[in-house]
Amino acid sequence: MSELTYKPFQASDYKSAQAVRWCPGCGDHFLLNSLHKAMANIGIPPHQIAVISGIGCSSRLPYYMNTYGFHTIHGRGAAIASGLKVANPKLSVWQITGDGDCLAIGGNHFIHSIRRNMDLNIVLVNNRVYGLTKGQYSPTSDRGYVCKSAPYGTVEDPFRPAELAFGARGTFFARTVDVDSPVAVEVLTAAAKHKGASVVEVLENCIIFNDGTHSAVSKKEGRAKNAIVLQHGKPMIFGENNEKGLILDGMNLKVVNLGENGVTEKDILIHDETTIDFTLHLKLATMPFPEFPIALGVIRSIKAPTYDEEITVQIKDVQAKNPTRSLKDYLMKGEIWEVK
Amino acid sequence: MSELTYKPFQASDYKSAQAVRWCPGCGDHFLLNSLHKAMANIGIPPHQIAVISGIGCSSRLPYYMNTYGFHTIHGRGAAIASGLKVANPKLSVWQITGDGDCLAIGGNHFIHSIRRNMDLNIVLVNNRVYGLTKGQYSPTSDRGYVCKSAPYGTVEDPFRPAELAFGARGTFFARTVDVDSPVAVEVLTAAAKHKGASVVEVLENCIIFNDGTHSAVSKKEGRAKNAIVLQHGKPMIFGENNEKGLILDGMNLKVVNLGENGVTEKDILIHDETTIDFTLHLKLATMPFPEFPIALGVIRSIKAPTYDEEITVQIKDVQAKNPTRSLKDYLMKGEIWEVK
Amino acid sequence: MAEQVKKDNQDNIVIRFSGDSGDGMQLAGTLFANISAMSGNDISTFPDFPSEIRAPQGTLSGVSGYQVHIGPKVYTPGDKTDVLIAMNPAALKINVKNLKNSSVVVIDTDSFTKKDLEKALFSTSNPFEELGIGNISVIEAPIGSMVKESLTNSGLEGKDVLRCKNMFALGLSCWLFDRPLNLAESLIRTKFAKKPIVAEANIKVLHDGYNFGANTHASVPTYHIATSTKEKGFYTDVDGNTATAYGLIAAAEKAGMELFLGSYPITPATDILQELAKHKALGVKTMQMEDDIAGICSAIGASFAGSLAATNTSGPGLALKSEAIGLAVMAELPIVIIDVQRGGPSTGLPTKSEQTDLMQALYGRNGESPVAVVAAKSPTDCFDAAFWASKIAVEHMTPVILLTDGYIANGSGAFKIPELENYPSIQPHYIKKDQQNWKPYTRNEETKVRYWATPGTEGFQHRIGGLEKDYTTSIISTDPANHQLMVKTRQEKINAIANFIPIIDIQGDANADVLIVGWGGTYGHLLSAVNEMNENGKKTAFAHFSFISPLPKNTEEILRKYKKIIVCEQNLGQFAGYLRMKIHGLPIYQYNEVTGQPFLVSELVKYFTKIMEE
Amino acid sequence: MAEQVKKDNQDNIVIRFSGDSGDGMQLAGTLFANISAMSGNDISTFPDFPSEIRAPQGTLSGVSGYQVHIGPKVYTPGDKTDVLIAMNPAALKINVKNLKNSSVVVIDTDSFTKKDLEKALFSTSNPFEELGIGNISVIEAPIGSMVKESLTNSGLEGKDVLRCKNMFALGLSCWLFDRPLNLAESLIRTKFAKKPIVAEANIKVLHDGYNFGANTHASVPTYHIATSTKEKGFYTDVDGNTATAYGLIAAAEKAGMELFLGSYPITPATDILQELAKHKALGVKTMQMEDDIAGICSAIGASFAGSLAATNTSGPGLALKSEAIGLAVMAELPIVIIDVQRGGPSTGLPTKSEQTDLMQALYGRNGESPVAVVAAKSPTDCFDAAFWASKIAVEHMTPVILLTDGYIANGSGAFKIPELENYPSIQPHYIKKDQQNWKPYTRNEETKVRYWATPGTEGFQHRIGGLEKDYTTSIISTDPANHQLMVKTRQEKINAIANFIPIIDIQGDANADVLIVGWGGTYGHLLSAVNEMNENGKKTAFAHFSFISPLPKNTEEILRKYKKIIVCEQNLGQFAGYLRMKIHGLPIYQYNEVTGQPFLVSELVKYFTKIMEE
Ligand SMILES: Cc1ncc(C[n+]2csc(CCOP(=O)(O)OP(=O)(O)O)c2C)c(N)n1
Ligand SMILES: Cc1ncc(C[n+]2csc(CCOP(=O)(O)OP(=O)(O)O)c2C)c(N)n1
Ligand code: SF4
Ligand code: SF4
Ligand SMILES: [Mg+2]
Ligand SMILES: [Mg+2]
Repeated sequence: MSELTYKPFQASDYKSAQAVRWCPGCGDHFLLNSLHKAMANIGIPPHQIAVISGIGCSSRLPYYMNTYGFHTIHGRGAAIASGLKVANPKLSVWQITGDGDCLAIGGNHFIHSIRRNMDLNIVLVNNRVYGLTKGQYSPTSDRGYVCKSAPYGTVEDPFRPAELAFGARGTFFARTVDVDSPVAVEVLTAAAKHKGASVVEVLENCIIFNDGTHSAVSKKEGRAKNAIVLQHGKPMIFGENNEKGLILDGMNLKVVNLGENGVTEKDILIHDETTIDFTLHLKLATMPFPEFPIALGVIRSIKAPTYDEEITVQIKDVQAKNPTRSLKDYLMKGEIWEVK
Repeated sequence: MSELTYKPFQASDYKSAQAVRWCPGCGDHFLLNSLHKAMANIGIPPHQIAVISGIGCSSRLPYYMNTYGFHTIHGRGAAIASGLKVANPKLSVWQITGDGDCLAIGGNHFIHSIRRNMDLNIVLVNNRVYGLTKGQYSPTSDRGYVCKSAPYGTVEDPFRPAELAFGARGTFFARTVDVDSPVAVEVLTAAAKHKGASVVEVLENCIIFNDGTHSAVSKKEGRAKNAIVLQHGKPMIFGENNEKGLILDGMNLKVVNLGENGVTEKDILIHDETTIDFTLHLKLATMPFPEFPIALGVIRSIKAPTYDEEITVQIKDVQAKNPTRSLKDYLMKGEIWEVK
Repeated sequence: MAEQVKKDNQDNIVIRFSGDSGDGMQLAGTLFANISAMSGNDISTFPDFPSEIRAPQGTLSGVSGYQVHIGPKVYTPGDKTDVLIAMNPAALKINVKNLKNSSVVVIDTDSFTKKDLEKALFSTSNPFEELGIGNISVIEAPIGSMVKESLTNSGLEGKDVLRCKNMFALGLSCWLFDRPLNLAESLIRTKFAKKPIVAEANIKVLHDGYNFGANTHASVPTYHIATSTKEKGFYTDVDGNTATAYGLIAAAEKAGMELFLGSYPITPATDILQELAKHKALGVKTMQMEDDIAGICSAIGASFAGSLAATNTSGPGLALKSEAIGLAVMAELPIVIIDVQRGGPSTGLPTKSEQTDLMQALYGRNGESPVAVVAAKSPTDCFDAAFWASKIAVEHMTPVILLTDGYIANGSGAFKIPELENYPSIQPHYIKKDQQNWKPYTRNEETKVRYWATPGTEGFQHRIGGLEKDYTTSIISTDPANHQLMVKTRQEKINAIANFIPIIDIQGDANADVLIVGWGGTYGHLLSAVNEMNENGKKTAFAHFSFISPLPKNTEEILRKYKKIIVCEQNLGQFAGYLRMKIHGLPIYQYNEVTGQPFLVSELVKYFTKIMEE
Repeated sequence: MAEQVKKDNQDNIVIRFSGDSGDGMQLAGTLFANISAMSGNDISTFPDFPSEIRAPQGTLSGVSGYQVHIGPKVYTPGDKTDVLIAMNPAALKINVKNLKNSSVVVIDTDSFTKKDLEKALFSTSNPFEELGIGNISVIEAPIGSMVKESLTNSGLEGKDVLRCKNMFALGLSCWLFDRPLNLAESLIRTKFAKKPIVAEANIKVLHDGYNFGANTHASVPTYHIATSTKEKGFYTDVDGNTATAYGLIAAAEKAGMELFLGSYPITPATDILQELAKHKALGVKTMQMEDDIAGICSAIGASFAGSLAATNTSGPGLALKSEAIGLAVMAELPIVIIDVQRGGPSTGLPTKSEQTDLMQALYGRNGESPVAVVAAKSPTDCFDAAFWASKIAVEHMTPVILLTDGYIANGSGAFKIPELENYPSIQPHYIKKDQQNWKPYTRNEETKVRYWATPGTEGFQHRIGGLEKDYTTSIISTDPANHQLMVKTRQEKINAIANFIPIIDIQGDANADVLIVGWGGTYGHLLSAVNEMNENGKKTAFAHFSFISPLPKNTEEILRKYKKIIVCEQNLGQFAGYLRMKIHGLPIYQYNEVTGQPFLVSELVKYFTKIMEE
């Protein structure tokens, strides 16, 4: 659909002049850098990109982009981005949203834009807390999380973003860590290339209100030990020395050590991001830590018609059959009478 | 938690005097009858029941119940019912909602009340259309559905309620047909007994705007052929003469004929509604028709802490440790000074 | 037909088709209105149906009515009924309060059995006596059995046969009002183009009804309605919602923009979505979103993209959209928000009409967040109102709330197919491609309107949003003086629109002491009442407001001229209060009714006379 | 301390602690306010922090301030600063506009290096000259290095050492204002009860600061603040949000009800949720819901269940709740909706304060949907306002909107611990258990209040909802006359509340010609200005409104007495407009400011004088 011009751009071409205002050390800084790089990778010129956000610390991001940008209201980014995309399908449309913005107040627009498979790149910045309002629990905070709005701990289970996205018929899901520049750039690039609603969950550290929430994987050493970076067509091998792998045990995943009990690389599951059935994608996305590693990379990416394309096609089809192009012509063909 | 008195009641004890106003032949009439019967089954007295609804044809139901009832605003029934339940956990709280009320405007409250595992009995009346506003497509209408708001057919895939509920960490899901009194009464009763958010999808026929949408199973004959009624601990056998069954083929379900290729009852899957992992529940709930039968009955029912219970326990725990019971006592224990 | 006695002093006539929801009264009424319009009459219609999709057959709550007012000069569907078609006892009972002494009632005797009478809660077997209208003229027709008889070999069976009863009523009405049947025939053939058997059966019954009138009721006076002197041109029949949709399409065409509607169904606004959804050939994009908020938000997104963006809703939906309207105010993006007002508060009376959302439209948002507010005065005026709302939105970069109501949205009138050349131009406030030093909030200093750059335009990338921005640099600012300046500027931008809209003019007798003031959908009733006053020598002036925020420039000057100002509205006095806020010391009287029903001209005249003589 | 020169003509003093967001200024300020209150002064505070969670260190946008006004009679945090603690150059620059000629500025010289000056966009090395305040008294203290030195062996390291700098400032302030250190010590020990090392380090630095003042600055005048003559009793320090939470708890206790808060975080209202969430011991239930709409909806559910139900929010959240408020109007259920107003429109200036939500509170819903509106006038008055809002809600079965604002919500004052016996009773309008022929909308004929039956009560099962109901039978009705009656009844119910609330009384000089009118959080500034007017012989009367819908019974009578009425508000004239709507022909002048900042008493006095002399 999109008639985009590709020419070589630098990360700096996507950076606006505005002073960045996040707390020093906030994960959003890293994400912003990765996004600038990813955009240069993709090569769509800044004026053909629109970045839409809601409200939250993370939602300030559009101000720091030298693209078209709209910092809207809390939770409604997906709906606004959808209208924008349908009105001008040629634009590359990004939605930047937090766990509160996206999954609390914005939950409904999130699941519906996924269901419609609207061609948006949805960057879900998950720090498991409401940063901007100073530290209340969010729909992704763990059960029992203690904070000012739950001084005795919460009594609710969190959403797991991938699970909810798949429940809404999601066609693309990827995960990265805020600081993890190569994987981050890779999945953001993949998200942009995917036609349809691409959800990228960014495990982000709010240094002020929820420091260490992703400590298992936010530092490089931890990541080597605790994460598995999934890659399409590659075996699911992980560990500091690539010594572990995932296999299927009945309907469930299991961690095995290569070389032990005769297990070789051949026994290890090969990642296929393209299966329509999401059983395995979901299991990978929700593996319980520390028994299992935390999955990063593109977990699911399937082809399906997008709303914006289909509606454009529908209009073209109707217009091919019906030559009427002005209101007057239309009315004159209807039930009319003349007063002379 | 709930201290409910059980005494023998008749279906008629739950019926209000108000004249019923649905179209003649509307599936809601049948559902209403089943609900009256189920309530008599359960035996909770009418004054300990509250029925909350949003807006839609189906949402008119509370007026026809001789219980406490509240016909609220579009899509917000789940949030209102949640507040009611937390404020008075002794009540049996029901939410009546349509596919539009629940999954369009009410989608966010739906997924959050499920995530919190609020002890509500959610009756989702799914006629795959907006009845009250006269026939626009809903989030459960099939792709390509033609109606006044989509004269050239829709370009979006529907939600599948079970899938969305599981994506939101659902602990109970059942399905019934509006007219199917025995199964309907059974699943409504089971929903009431389940502690937590119980979702009952009712396949309802809107005779005016979407007649026949569930035709495969809405008539008795069709049901015998096209439905499978799942029962916990029982083999998954179906067909007019109980001649077919479901087995597992790798990670997928498969229909087999009993007696053919040496297949006996022993090979057939046994339904277990209680597995924490919902892989199989989801596959059962979303089997594509006509290759597979349509699943009715209780598909998933697992034990998990409910929000209302946990919050009550938390208050009790705090009170056991802290004897302060009045604002003045609390304030006098704080940082104070005296002016004499 | 020689024996017909023409009632020729009769120029305006009200006929009401009334029966069970399943009796097809809306169709009979619509066809009758169309035929009359095509015969050159002015028409005004009032469909009045139950809120249930299908209430129990034969009951009072199941009655569905369609009233048509025809004549040379018609502004309202009329207060009282000259001819009532009552297909069952419930229809008779519901409508009895609007009968005149001289009314004619047509009944289907086949539907006046004991059981039917009981369903309508009659306790005797003589409904006319029981209702105290024993001396009224009644045309008794065994419609059901005649239709069955007539269609024996038509190819139709069972229920389908009885569905034709409404055409009998229509045929009989055509005889009563001297309408040629060929117009009706062609409309029926178009309507049932895909079902010729049904079409022919309906036409047969139409003739039966006509003949029944001609053959058996020579003694009842029939009517001949004088033709009005309408402007020359081509006409079609439209209801208000359709006219609103057309107005948006026309505005987009005139402005050279793409039209986008983001919507969520809600009675009585849904038809605007449904109408626009048809017009893919004209390039119209509609999105049915997941809720009312997403409806406006998708439109805000489309507006950001550069479309002529609109959203349609009714009261409760407008409430939900409040926060997003505030965003459009702050982002200074154009958007047309159509509120088809219905009975409130809350879910209220969704199928009834009132004017109670005015204050919400003006003030229903956090902060000082002024918007433009426009109101349509009749079904056909919805076209102009939607056109103007669009023009203001894109020329002044602001949300515009267009208020219509259930009464004009469902009512219809004869609509002259517009020549767009004769409409004012619409010039979106785009940046100039060579604009220097542009910032997103750079303004035209006179109108305070910011210049619009749409995504995709190279070199004009920018960020906007809901946080307060600096007047000069357009970056986020919390500076106190800047905030004060921006608050004032947003208000001044709206105030300045007054320089670009028509001034208010006075109808009736401008030199009167008493001025009637109205706004929105009550126009027809108020004008009729004012005309009646002046015809009876009671000098009355009339000012009707289509532009509410800002008010037309000459409003104060005009209002100051009168000794008594009577503000008439279907609410508890919202516009009256607004005028008091804006203009000090006006001698305001209020006529307020909140019944969900249109005003009655006779009641208006009575009240005006009372105040005049006070 | 013999060498201290007391500045004894000084009775009211304003001190402002200002520094980087990380400098702990909010804590220093709070402690200083508490100590002062405990010493018997009146206090009023104004925290003023950046909207970013943590803006870049040392920059202008990162400055966080806490202003304390102390003295025998204090109603506002004060216009201008007597003593400014400026922990860095940015703090100095931001606050320079509020300095007097006689002001004293304390600076941390360690933070006035070249780099620091650059961050604050100074271009020379002498910030005082550059700002044109070369002749002001400055106390230069190398706070950073002194603190490091002092805490060498304290057990604290690195950043933690520097975190104590604020206590140096506090200690110095205690010296300046002659406060004994023991009060500060005990507050610090309580605050850091779990970290004794931190507590002792802070206390050590506190003494250092005090000693620094005593030892080195004998030549700078120090202040001694006169004690106020407060009512006898126990006091604690509260900010407005905490007082609001306490007011709700007190009302629930008084009414014998369970308190329920349904909420969604939003600045500056979140603290009410956070305060109430603590009080599980008192049986308070709070639910943090998925959005603002669910916040109010859960409260409506709890209200239906029989709780004293409330929801708290700020402007954009109130907009979202509009539709649900309409439901509560129609269902006639009690609910307290707290709107802590902030700068708008849209996201606006979330950390700043204004009074721009009044019209939204009054009219921001579809249909005629009247609610009660109450406004709090000061941090401590939030308690009474919340108590009254609750009382009105449950006694009159209506939603009540309680308006506070960011300024009073975050500001604090000395709060006398209330004796609930002295508060009016709260009697929910329950059904009587033996009530006959009860229907859900059966009303008390005088007050129009319906009787309340809660789920679980045997024999009173019933259905309510958003559709219009019949006045008598309480079943759904679309009858026109009934709708009119119900619309009027709902309005009369609100009007009748006027018989149950305090009348308005006049402060200042009741016999003046000029009346100052205010409402809500501007009370302190207006009272100060009115007092100043009268002290200077300019006779001025003052009426401040806490009850806005309905207005107190004697409002018209009072207002009619004055030749000039000056309505002062932090918006473009919403209350002035409302008064004009309600009462014709008042001689209203307006003083409006929408800057996000509190009024300046001096500006008010100037304007009042101008109008008086006009
Ligand atoms: C209508 C509305 N309700 C509430 C808020 C307050 N609010 C702003 S951001 C936010 C949550 C932010 O959390 P998240 O999206 O996770 O972003 P983060 O700050 O953590 O990046 C809330 C509750 C608001 N701005 N608007
Ligand atoms: C805020 C708001 N928006 C829109 C509507 C209009 N509306 C009423 S019911 C409904 C959809 C009903 O569909 P569903 O929930 O499936 O119920 P059904 O009538 O099919 O039983 C809509 C869109 C409304 N009442 N309120
Ligand atoms: S509060 Fe947390 S999320 Fe927000 S800017 Fe600071 S570190 Fe980042
Ligand atoms: S419109 Fe459909 S859903 Fe509504 S009452 Fe009629 S048949 Fe039932
Ligand atoms: Mg977050
Ligand atoms: Mg439906």
